[in-house]
Amino acid sequence: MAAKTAAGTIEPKKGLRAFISKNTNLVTFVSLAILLGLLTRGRSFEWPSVRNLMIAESVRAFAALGVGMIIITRGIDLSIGYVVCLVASVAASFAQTSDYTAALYAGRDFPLWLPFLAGIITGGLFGLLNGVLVAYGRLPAFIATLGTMSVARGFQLIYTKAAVVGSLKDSYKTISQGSLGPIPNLALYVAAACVVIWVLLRHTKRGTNFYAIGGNAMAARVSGINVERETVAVYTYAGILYGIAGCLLAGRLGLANALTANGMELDAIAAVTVGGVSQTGGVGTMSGMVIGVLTLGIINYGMTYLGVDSYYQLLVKGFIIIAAVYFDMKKYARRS
Amino acid sequence: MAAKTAAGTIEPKKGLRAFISKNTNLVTFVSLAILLGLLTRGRSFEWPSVRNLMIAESVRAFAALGVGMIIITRGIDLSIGYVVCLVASVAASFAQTSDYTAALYAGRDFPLWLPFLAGIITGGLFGLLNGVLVAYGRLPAFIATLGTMSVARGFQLIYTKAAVVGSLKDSYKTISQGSLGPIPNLALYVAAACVVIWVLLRHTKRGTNFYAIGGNAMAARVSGINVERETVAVYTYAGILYGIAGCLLAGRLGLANALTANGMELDAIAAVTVGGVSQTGGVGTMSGMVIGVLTLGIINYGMTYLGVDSYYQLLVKGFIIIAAVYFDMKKYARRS
Amino acid sequence: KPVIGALIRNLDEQFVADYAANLKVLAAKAGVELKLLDSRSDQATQLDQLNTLITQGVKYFVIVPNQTEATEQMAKAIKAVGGGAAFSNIQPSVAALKVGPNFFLASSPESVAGSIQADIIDNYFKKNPAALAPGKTINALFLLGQLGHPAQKYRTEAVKNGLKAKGYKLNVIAEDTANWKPDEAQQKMDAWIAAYNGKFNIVITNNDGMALGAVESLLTAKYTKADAKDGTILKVPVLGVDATQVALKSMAEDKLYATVLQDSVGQSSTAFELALAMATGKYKPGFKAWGLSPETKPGSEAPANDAAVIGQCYLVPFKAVTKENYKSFMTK
Amino acid sequence: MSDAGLEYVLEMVGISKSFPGVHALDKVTLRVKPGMVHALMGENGAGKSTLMKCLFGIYREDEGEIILKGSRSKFHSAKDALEAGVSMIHQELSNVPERSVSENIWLGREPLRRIGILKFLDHRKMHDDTSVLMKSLDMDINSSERMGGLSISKQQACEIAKAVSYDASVVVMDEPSSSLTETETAHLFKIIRNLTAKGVAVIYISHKMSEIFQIADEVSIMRDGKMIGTHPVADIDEDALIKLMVGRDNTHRFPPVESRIGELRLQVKGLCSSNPRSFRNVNFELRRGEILGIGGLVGAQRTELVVSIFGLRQVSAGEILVDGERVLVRSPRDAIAKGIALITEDRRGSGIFPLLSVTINTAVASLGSYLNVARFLEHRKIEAESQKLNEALRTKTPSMATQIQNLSGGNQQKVLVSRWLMTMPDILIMDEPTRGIDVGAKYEIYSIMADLARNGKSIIMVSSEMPELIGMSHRVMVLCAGRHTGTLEKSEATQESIMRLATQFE
Ligand SMILES: Nc1ncnc2c1ncn2[C@@H]1O[C@H](COP(=O)(O)OP(=O)(O)OP(=O)(O)O)[C@@H](O)[C@H]1O
Ligand SMILES: Nc1ncnc2c1ncn2[C@@H]1O[C@H](COP(=O)(O)OP(=O)(O)OP(=O)(O)O)[C@@H](O)[C@H]1O
Ligand SMILES: [Mg+2]
Ligand SMILES: [Mg+2]
Repeated sequence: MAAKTAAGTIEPKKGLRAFISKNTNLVTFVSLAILLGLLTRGRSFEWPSVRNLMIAESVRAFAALGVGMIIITRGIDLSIGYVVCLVASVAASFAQTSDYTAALYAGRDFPLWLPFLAGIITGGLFGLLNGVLVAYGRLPAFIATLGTMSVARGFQLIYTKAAVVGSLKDSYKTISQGSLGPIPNLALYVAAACVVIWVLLRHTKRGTNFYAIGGNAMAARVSGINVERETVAVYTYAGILYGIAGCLLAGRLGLANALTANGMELDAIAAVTVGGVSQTGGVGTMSGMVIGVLTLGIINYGMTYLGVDSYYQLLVKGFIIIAAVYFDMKKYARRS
Repeated sequence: MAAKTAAGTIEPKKGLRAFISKNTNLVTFVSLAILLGLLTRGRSFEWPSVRNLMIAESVRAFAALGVGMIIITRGIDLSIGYVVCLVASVAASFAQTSDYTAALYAGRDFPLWLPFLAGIITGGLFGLLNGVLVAYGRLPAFIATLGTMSVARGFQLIYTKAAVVGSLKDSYKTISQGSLGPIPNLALYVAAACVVIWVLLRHTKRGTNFYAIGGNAMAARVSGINVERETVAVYTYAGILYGIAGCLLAGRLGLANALTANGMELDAIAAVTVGGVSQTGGVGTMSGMVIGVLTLGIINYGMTYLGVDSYYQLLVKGFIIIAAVYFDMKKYARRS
Repeated sequence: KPVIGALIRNLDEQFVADYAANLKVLAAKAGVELKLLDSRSDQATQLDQLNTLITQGVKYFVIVPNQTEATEQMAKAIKAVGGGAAFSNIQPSVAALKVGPNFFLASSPESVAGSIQADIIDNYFKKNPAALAPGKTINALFLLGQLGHPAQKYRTEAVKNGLKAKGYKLNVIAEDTANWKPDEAQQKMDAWIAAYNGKFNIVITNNDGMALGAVESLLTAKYTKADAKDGTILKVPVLGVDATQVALKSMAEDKLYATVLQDSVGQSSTAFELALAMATGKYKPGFKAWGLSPETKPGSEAPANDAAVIGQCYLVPFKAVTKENYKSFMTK
Repeated sequence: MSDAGLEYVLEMVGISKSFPGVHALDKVTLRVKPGMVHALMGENGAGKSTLMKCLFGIYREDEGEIILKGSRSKFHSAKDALEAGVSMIHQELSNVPERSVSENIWLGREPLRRIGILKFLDHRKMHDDTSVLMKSLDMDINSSERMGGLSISKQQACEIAKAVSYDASVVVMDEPSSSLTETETAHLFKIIRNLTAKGVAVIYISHKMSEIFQIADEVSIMRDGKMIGTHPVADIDEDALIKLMVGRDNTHRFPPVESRIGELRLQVKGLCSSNPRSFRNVNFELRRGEILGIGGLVGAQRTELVVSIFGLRQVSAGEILVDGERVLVRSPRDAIAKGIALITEDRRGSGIFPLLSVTINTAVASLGSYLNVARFLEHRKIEAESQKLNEALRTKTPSMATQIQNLSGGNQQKVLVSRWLMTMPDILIMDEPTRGIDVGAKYEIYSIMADLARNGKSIIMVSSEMPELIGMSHRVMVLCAGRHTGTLEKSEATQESIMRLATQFE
């Protein structure tokens, strides 16, 4: 240890209190879960409820993992909702049943991998565009992605002519809707994505580069990091995650339309922020992001489950987001 | 900005080129205006067109001035749209004709100042809340205002029970819809607000403090600036501007409902960014904000005038925002 | 060449998009220059667009307004340049029609969609009385559109009132907005199935998108029965509005129970023919548009409830889309 | 200004302050007399800045009291401190880059003009006052210039001017000279003497020994958060002072550099900056085992030169050869690939990653060498290696996982040195490497330089500290206003000869 334990240092706090103050996100989530459990007399802990929560949040989880990484590099992405919407529409258009006369490619039957390929490429391309604008165009991420959001929306409407892209093949829907034993497929995909993101952030050079860029882009450049390339990479990865999200969402709904996933960017950003990913860059973990998604998920799910009046849901949600982030921030307060 | 002369000494560039590179925003606006003028064979320069543009952008201008100041202090505000919506609903509820049976306060006739007072107080209180959360709660502005956005929306729905607040008194509507000679009242209000904001930013201590906080909050703090108080001030001022925007919007539409002003935050933020207010804080002028609003205005207006297909409008708008900010950024590129 | 302005509420909505598409077809056929603008659900934008078109000299309009309450103001602005307009989808106010004889209702009031849903539900329970809860009680789940949206408000009110008028006891088990979105509807439905399993006997939604989201959720939760004798393989019927092609497909598969057609072709044709007649000076009171004559007797719902403007009201019928007739609405 | 009759203008008694994991101050007492320069010395992380931040209201002390001009004072913010007559130059530059010089100087106390009941800024007075202030301090800085456009040293000069302009009775200077050259430091001392002549007390923090003996009247020494003692400067010599600071004998200022100068490693030929104001036509070469010092006045474009060699800025002409082979360096990546490393001058701006751990801060530039076959990071090796390097430099940190922002300035600098040592560069460029580093650690850094040279590595050291240039370099290359005015062999390099070349303006 380089630490001079002599006069200057104190032993780090141990035990429960230290754990709580280090894991506010987890504590928030667990408290909300217990609260909901009490309010529903334990029914929210039953498997069908847990399963629903997992299914409901899985698509958002992909978006959150993507934007979470972007925020770690000190960026932001407002285009998520419409990119996911466009991807879902593209994917759906290649997965419509061939006997559906109103299909975009009526009478054509495409192989099952095509919707995924098309969707992921679409998402990836939008991510790439965002990344290039931010990295090489030097646009603030907020404004670059606001622009691409508008572009994605335009493409979606032009592609679908505002019509619903529906009647998807059962084989396609099963990919999203199926289960492996009691565990929904979607949850498995999320788990796989989490492992990949965890390895990326924790165990690869690129992941460390993301933190470095978010922490101090100039210093990252001086340290030999290709800041532009890594920035393009993070937006592209995120785009690919949105692509997967869009494909799975289309399969889950059995359709896609212009309203699909609208506003998902705010949900995803709120979720990762609640999960402790800091908007000042350089801070955040995969587990935090997932906890954030689950926290917002349990708020939504709980309020729906309890039948809270929809007008009041908005109030409650607003206050809980504020409170959750407030407690999370407290742990940094002393340092500034 | 510096050219090399024979002896190796430097003189700042003079004349048109220097002007252009210093005033990219203005150049963008003027180019778009000329382009539109050519496309419409000069008709867009006629007074009725100019008047339409002024009316169309006036409410947004208030929102932009507010969020522009916030961005100068390195904040952001996502609550604008729903706060303006709530304000418009509150103001409208006090300006309904007394014989309208479906009015919120049916049969009651309130004095004409009450809607304004109520609206501006509502806006100001939300601004105050945002400011307190950011300054004392140390929440990232993005997430704090995302929370209050949800809260404002909840209040609006609870207050109006999701009904349209319509049938406003003519005396109230005239305040927004009237003209002074050929000049619409709304434009006069915007002009007055611009003067106030200009004085505030250029000629008062508080304005300087906003720039300092955005430029380097630590430096501001050690120079004896009460960063928290000033932060609360800027959000509150913005809230008051949103309040005015909401009151005028209700008068202009003759109604308010849950959809009024939705999404205005993105328009306003895009406008001031196009106008050269930097998201990295500490940079921006009143005139820039107004030019930004007019630039986006002329894009919208021009596309409407030319009858561009609505789906393609989204594409065009996205690309123009990106391009405008890209050119504006170039002038900073050398510094970094 | 006559010019007609079309101010359209929101082209993201399929009904409105279909309406606009038909307008374009009609305009091309009639040799009319159509200036079609989309206000993206923002009334302020729609006012700006109206001003712009008036500035360009356009006098006659087909309008899908954002709000009833805004129609009078728009009518007045059009009246000021001596023009006229036909309003579709969202009804104009009585005051708007009173602005002048050149202002028309060419619509199927939103509330009719709700009433038709009530009729369909009534039919269903008549055929399957066993599905009712004791005491002629309907235990309903409601998925609503974006709160404050006129279609959300009127459709919901009308179906509730319609059921009560038919003597049912309506018990709202849960009611929440899904903002017209299938994905939100699916999530709400997932939670409700867990929370109210077996406690509801119908799912009523404000549009097909949400209805399909609910259907998908019920299917995933295996909330199904072996047969489709009552018209659906789901344990409870799900109702939508719009009759989109996907919804019809779902009905063909015995999933969605029924929907309501808001006739985009009928409404747009009626409105267009009125505007065209005005623009070409062929309009006279009593004019027949799309084969429809104006109403003569005041009905129950504004604005067609006011004798002074009844001659300006063209009511395009809504249609119940059920097992019996859905095939006729499918594109070939 | 002088409060006659009081022996001490400022007394800080029994101040304690702890941060998570660290007791930064432990019952520290400091008494400062009016009209005197009171030096505060101590190793990196001893708690000097923390003590001053408690005085200035930036930190709230856990216990203890502050007595200013005889009365107990509690400062809740910088504003309170400034109003009570304490001003401070902060260790880290703290200005608003996008605003003008005069706006920065009067920030928080702008002159106002009353119109009716409203108060507006008096732009003219602000401008005039700045000019007067600059003139009185003999500084050549245009008041309407954008602060961020000035060189670091001019920015520092503005900070000095600002601190002086408060007419405070206690002026705290936390390493004010760390980005100044000797001439500018001399100028600073003139300013300080003027202040003390008016009865102002100056608390002066520095790691430069010679300065203490030039300017200070009294010196207090801190170690590990404790006050060791206060002595009149006249009663103490350098060695004794160092001993008090580091708690052990340290007789040598510089380690012997015993290296064998080998073949050519780096050649720079006719290098010109793409910025016309910067360096032009610079030629030099660097051999294996050699330490090349680069001297000059501030603004001599030394930083620009090394930064350009490292690929951070464009050059318009000239070429760079590494091991006789022409290389194209367009970005730091290219430079690192060619075995070049650069420790930049601006620690906060382009050095540290404040929120990341000491380990990552150390390893970030060499992650590529710590990948296993699957291209995953070898955390264990990375941790071991960064810890080893930091231990060698005696970096003081609660743990390797601590965020680097919680380290004292000097310790942050040590981490940066470790970062570049970890890349095992052939050519190590160090721009002001010992800025803000305490004497003990300086010696450690010098030793490492000597070691590297002995192992055949080459080093370029840009420094504004003459003793260091002379003590460590084999040759000293001198720049003046972007021109290479001469290179001195070790035997020729003296303060005077360097100064002569550094002031050889055209
Ligand atoms: N905000 C903070 N949070 C946690 N620890 C801190 C903080 N600020 C300082 N410290 C710790 O307090 C101790 C004293 O730091 P300080 O900055 O006062 O040292 P210093 O004497 O000024 O050193 P230097 O000469 O390097 O500037 C160090 O161990 C440092 O790590
Ligand atoms: N306008 C500017 N934009 C960006 N960086 C700048 C600017 N002006 C100066 N710098 C940087 O500030 C640092 C110090 O500036 P200064 O003019 O003192 O450089 P220098 O003359 O190269 O340095 P030295 O004092 O080491 O000889 C350098 O890294 C320089 O590149
Ligand atoms: Mg210090
Ligand atoms: Mg330098």
